[in-house]
Amino acid sequence: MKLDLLYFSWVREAVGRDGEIVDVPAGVATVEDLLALLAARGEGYGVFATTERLRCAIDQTFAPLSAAIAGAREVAIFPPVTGG
Amino acid sequence: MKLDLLYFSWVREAVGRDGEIVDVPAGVATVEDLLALLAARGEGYGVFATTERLRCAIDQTFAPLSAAIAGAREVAIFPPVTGG
Amino acid sequence: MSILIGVQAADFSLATELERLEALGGGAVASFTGIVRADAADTVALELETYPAMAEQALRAIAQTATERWPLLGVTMIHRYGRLPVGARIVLVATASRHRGAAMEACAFLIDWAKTAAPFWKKEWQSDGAAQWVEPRAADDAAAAAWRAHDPK
Amino acid sequence: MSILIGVQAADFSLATELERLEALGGGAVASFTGIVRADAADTVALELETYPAMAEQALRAIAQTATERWPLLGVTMIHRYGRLPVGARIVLVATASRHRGAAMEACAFLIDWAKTAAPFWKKEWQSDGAAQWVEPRAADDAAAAAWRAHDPK
Repeated sequence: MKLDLLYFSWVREAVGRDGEIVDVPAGVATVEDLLALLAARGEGYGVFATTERLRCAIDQTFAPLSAAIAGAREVAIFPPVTGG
Repeated sequence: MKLDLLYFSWVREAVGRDGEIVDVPAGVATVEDLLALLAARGEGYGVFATTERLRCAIDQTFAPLSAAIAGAREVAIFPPVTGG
Repeated sequence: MSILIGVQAADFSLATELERLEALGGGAVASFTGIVRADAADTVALELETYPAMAEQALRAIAQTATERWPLLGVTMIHRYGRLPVGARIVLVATASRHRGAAMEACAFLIDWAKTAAPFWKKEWQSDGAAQWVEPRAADDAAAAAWRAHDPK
Repeated sequence: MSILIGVQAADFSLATELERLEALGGGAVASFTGIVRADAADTVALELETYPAMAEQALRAIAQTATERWPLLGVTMIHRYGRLPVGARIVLVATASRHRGAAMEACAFLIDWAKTAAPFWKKEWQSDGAAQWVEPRAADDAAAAAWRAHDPK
């Protein structure tokens, strides 16, 4: 499954890019699974191991990290929001 | 004692004037006493008998009708305020 | 502390008034504007009567009370008088603070108290030329009274 | 119900936005403006990052929730992004209602929720060129959570 990933704030800075397309392997069912996959790449991707500091949106709707990604087109990973 | 009286809203309309100077006789100690004095004039002044619907200010500060008028220069009589 | 009080027949500029508060550096500006509303179908205007010698100091005392209860950098209260057609502004209360909660709470306090502790009276004019004085609302008294018992953050 | 949502780099006009709400005939317009504040002595600007595809619908969902909880005639939410110097406006939330309490409460709700449920991130720039991302505040989470338990009038 192809998935658009988007990164914001210090997640974007740590990775060094604002997003990418990933081919999600079988067995990666939730955003948490995806984060583990990304963290395993090492270097800047180590930021994805800090899951307690991360939030996500699936297809532009906030979701818990435990949410399933089946059928999703776009998953955004970011820190807690600080706007307003 | 000379006192400036001011009337507002339907008190002013009932009396037919926006104020007057009264010579307060001895024995008139409070705003309530004053209202009784005015009500006794009859006609439009009958409005001063509706004391539960009246409020007052002494020298431009809200006061209860039971407040003493000794030393006052200006007493305003009006209904409860409805601004804002 | 910057307190600006206005008792005037003329309209005011929201941009001017709010920008003055924004410039105080607080980061949070809250405002409330009251406008003449057509309550009954045939209301065409409100007439606002005031006690000119008292009105400004009464509004200033309310503003002062707000500054003692909340950490404010600025308070603006402008109350108009005279005949105001449906849609016209009657009153503006606005605050500046470093804290959004303080700015908004103080704003609510200011308008609740302005309704019960400032010498203004409203008369409703109808299209047929009839008019009646607006009766005080128990809900307004209750709103003002609630602040007396309220412990601000 | 009139809902206006803006996610934009450009500044906005308080007069334009508030007059639009005033014109809805409700009699009560409340607003809150958030401005870049020099928190540390050497903060010179905030940089606001957003998730463009999501931001407008997130703000619209917040506005929609407000209209379900309070009797509102109009809601405006405008949130800026990009580099904003000290003193610049960041966000405006404003409401129109027939009831002043509804207008003001909904306004407080909108800004509390915008701080926790809209995809914006703040970075603080200092005069020496250093910058750090603003950490979320527990108080903001608590303010938003309080509305979930809150029973509006």
